[in-house]
Amino acid sequence: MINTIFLYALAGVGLFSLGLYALIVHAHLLRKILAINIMGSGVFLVLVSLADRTQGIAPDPVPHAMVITGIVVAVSATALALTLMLRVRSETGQAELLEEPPK
Amino acid sequence: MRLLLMALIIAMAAGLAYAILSLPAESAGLSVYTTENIAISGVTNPVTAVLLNYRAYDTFLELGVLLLALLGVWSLGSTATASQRPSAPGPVLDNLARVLVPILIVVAGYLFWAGAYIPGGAFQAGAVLGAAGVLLILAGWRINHRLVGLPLRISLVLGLVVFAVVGTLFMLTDRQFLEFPPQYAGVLILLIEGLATLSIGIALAALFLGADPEEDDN
Amino acid sequence: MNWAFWLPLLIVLSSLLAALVIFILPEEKTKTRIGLNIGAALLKIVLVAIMLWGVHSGYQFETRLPLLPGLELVLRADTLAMLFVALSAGLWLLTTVYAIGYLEDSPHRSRFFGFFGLCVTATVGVALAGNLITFLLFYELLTLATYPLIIHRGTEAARKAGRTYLIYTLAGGALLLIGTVWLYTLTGTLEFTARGFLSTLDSMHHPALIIIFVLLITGLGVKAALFPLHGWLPQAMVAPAPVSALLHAVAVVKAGAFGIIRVIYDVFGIEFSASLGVTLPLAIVASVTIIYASVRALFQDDLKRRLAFSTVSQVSYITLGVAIVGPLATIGGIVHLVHQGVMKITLFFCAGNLAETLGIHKVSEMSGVGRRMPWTMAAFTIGAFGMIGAPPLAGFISKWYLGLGALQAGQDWVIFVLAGSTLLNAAYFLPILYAAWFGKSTGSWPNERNIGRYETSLALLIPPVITAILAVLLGLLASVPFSPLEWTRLITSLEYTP
Amino acid sequence: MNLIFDTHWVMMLILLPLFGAVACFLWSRQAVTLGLITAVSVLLSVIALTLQVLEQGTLRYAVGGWGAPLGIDLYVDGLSLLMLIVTAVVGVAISVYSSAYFKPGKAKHYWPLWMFLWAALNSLFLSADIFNLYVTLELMGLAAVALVALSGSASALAAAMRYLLISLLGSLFYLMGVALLYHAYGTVDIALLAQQVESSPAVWAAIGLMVTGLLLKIALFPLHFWLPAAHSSAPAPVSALLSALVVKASFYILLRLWLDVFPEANLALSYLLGLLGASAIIWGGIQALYQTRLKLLIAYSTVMQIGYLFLAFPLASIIGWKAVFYLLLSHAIAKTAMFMAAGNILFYGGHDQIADLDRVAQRLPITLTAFGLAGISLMGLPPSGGFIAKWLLLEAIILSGQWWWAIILIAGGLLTGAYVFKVIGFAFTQAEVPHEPRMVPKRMEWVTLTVAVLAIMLGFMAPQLLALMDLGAPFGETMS
Repeated sequence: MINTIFLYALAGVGLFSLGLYALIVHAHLLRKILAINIMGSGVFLVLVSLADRTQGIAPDPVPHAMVITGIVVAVSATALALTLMLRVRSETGQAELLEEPPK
Repeated sequence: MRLLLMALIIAMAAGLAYAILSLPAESAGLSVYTTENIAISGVTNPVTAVLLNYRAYDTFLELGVLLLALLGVWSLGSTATASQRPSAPGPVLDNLARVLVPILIVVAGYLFWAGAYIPGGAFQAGAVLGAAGVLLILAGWRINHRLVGLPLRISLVLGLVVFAVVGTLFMLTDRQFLEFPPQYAGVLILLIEGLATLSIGIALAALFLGADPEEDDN
Repeated sequence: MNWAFWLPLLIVLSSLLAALVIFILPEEKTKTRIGLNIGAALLKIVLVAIMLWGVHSGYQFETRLPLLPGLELVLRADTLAMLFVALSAGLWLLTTVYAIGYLEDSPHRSRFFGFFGLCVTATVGVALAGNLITFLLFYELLTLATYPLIIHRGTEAARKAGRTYLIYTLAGGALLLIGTVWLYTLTGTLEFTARGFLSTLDSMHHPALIIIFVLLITGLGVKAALFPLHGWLPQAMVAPAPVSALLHAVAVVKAGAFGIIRVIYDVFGIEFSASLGVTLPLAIVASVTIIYASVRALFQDDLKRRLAFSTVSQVSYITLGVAIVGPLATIGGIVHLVHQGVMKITLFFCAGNLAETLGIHKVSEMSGVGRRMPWTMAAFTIGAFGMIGAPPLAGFISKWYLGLGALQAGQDWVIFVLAGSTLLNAAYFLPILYAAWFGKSTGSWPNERNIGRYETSLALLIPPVITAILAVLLGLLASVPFSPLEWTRLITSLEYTP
Repeated sequence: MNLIFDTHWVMMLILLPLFGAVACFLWSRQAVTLGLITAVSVLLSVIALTLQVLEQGTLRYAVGGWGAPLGIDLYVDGLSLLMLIVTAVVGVAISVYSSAYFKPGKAKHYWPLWMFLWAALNSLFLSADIFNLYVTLELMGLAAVALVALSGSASALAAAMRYLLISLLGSLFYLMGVALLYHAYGTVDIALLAQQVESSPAVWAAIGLMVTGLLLKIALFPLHFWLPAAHSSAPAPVSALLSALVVKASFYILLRLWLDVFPEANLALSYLLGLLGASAIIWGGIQALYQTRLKLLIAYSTVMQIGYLFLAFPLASIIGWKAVFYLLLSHAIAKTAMFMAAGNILFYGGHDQIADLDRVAQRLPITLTAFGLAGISLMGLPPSGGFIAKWLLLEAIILSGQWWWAIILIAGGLLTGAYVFKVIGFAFTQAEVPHEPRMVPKRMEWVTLTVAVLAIMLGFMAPQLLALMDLGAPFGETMS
């Protein structure tokens, strides 16, 4: 029987995979940035949920701290990404990256 | 192509799921160690103990990440075009801001204080403080131009710098970096967290604002 | 100061430091540059003379610097090294004088003489290298130092020639590298040793050794212009005359030929090479090169190209000599290293004089030039007869020993190669001489310039005259102590089991 | 108290650039001076750390005094020390170069970002904790992205955007691997993991995730697609930093994990990595040959040189690891010089079209010399650091009996020769200068040459550097 802890962890894997798919498939930068964040949430969910395998005693605090660190990193990166996206749009007129690498 | 991609990702997900399910159903992780040392960590909330003491170095670097993101955003210059400038706030937003901002500040203060023994702490508090800042910005408030230059910058680096200075000070007394003497740990963590909360809040609000307000002035 | 350690290093450094200073010298400081060039060349000759005397008196000169764990940069003055060092140092001085005269007023002289100095540094390094990795190091440095000289003029043809040169030499260098590393993994040493250091190796490695031999010889054969690896050499003729002289007589092709000597005698050992069965194929390749290149030379109207094919042919005498297993042939091959150098440099100097003074580039334009430039053509004539192998010139000595050696070793077929090559040499040189001395002058030359009071400037005239005289003396005085022939006998006596 | 042996130089290496960044941020008018002071002090600290480690052996530093597994450890052995040294050397050179390169408007943004990047690199090389490595990776990635975007052109912004997305994606893959390893073994300390890890589904998944994530960041073929644009559109000193150090930092993590954490049995994976490396060498080399812009050529050359680093995986011998590590050091130095040289040319002529180089090259002999010397090292010709690396790698290949890698190695050298000389050839053709050029500051030219000479000098430092590499036996115990 899969207990609920593992169910959460599997949901994390699901989010991670969904995010990865969206990141590759969508062209718009905002969607890409969101996809990255969803992937991040998936990783955090795996980290946090599996910390509760302590059977009775309080959950392992270390992954929680890691997730908090991870969230701050994600927030920072997202902020930079969004600003960069706006700059790309104001320079090129669109918030997408061309498929062709510049020659 | 998409089908292939989907198949690949599903395969990856299946592999990951299998790997996770193969993990032991019981594992204490590091909770034994964290509990053992909680008495000398200076706080009673184990997550805060990890964040501000056991693995304080991570937290320290992560303050650096936040500041760095802001530096990056500022180095990109102004992104706003005329149409994106916020219009004058309506009466609802204006009044909401007047009511909510003081409440948010109080909540932030509580969260930071509570972090020592129950869930909470500098990041949560900083986030709420940042939200207050965002609300103010949306309501059309701008930071006083006399505070924009060095004072703003100092407030942004305060958390990081004090963290580093406190950490370094004890290196002079034959301790490692960030090794707090147990008897002072509580106070020091409180000091660091307080200033970090402030810096985080301001940094988040500044990230929302986008470009360096000093350059926007010119 | 420990002379035994410092002397080899100083000989290498004397031209290296001069080159580096010349690089940063402003273009207009002509006097300083000339002083540095000549000074360094003279200093090197003095140092080489001291070392020559020292080696003869039984002193050991050796520089060792750590390069890799277990491998050192070794410069050692053994008898074979001294032969090549003395040749390079002597001809460098003459070529420098010549180049100063040749490049008067042309642009980029600092760059030219800088690389010129590096080139000689590399050649001397190749000569003194005491193990295969040191040899490799200077061998590759030589490639890098000569490339800028070849494309010095900056024309499209020059760049193309430079490209061809690089493709050949870099690929050759790569093969040499693989062979060297492979050898090292088998033996754990790369130290040149008289009679080689491989004969004690387990016979299960012999197939690998044969492949290594092929790799090394192919890598070296590129610079030595062994057929079919000679393609770069005629193209490289676009370079200025002093460069051609240096390339053909002293530096590049000689480094290749010298490397072949080293590999056969001091890595594999001649007797062990013979037992592996690799010497006969090499002798055949060398013979094919000799005949093929001579035939090609016949059909070249461009004087320098004709001389280039002649070089391809003549340098293979050296390879042929060392690939015939027998002391007399060895003597003929090794001594030709010096003899060919002296004679070929004479010819190139003369060709340069014709081009610089009269604008003559083609054999067909040389009719009657002997009366306009008698000294130059006299020197040319001596060089050409030397190449043909007419007694009592230096070239005769080489061929004589090669022929005797072949008979001694029971390789009678070589005689036919020598005879055929001699005929061909005569066929492509004699018409030139006939036209120059007895042909009718049309009265006007393609691009005549009046340089100096004599037929051309002294700086251009003296070097070929000296080398021509040398070519005569090397033949006449072959049995005098310290002559290349006597020195070569000394070298050879060390390479064969008594 | 002995200043050299008792000071916590390990921490100084992280704190100094961090304080430098803050100082440059607070007093942006003095950013250049503050940055240079920081650069020199970091270099001095590295020297001091080297002396300390030579005297006292490998060093494990428990930040916060807790020690693994509860706390975070820093670890100094030959591997990390050499990375720190090469970073400091390149860092000082780049700092000197940048002090003349940037206009004040850009400089005030550049310096704090660069100092942050330096702090990130140093903390990354020192970390012995895989989660802490994640934080340093992100610190490094964000700084690098911001630096790429600094020039502000549309292509630079687009390249930076792509780079950021790739960098974040790679980090998340890595972090997922960290999560699995932590939940499998209850520690994130590399040394503790090394003792416990055995073959299991979680470990295999972690290997897959972490290797993929890091390969993205390292830009190993075919995951290199983002690199040429990012490295070529950045300002020259930034290009140099990215090629010389940033991709190497990700490789360093991979190397550490591969040697310590991942079980030795992944033979198939190591062959796959070798194969990808070989493809990178050939593909990168051919692409470099066909580029019309100098900086893109150099960027593809980086794609190629990264490939060499992976040839050691299938060889799996100490000498092979040493060879590629030597290559990594040599490439870092040579590539720095090369990008600096390209920067000088760009600065002078306003463009870096290779076909027009003949108008520039003759006027910048020092720069061209530097380019040539760096090229010699990249080709692996003697005497240079690249030659030593090539020699060792060839030795490892022959000893392993996997001779086919030798063909790749040699072909790569010849391809490098082809594109290096394609550039050098222009130095010898005569052409007129069509417009009034912008004089290159002397400082920029000379520092370029100095770094290039260093790339050659590495060919004579092998005994010392190889001895340093043995410190703490990061590649395993030597038999001799």
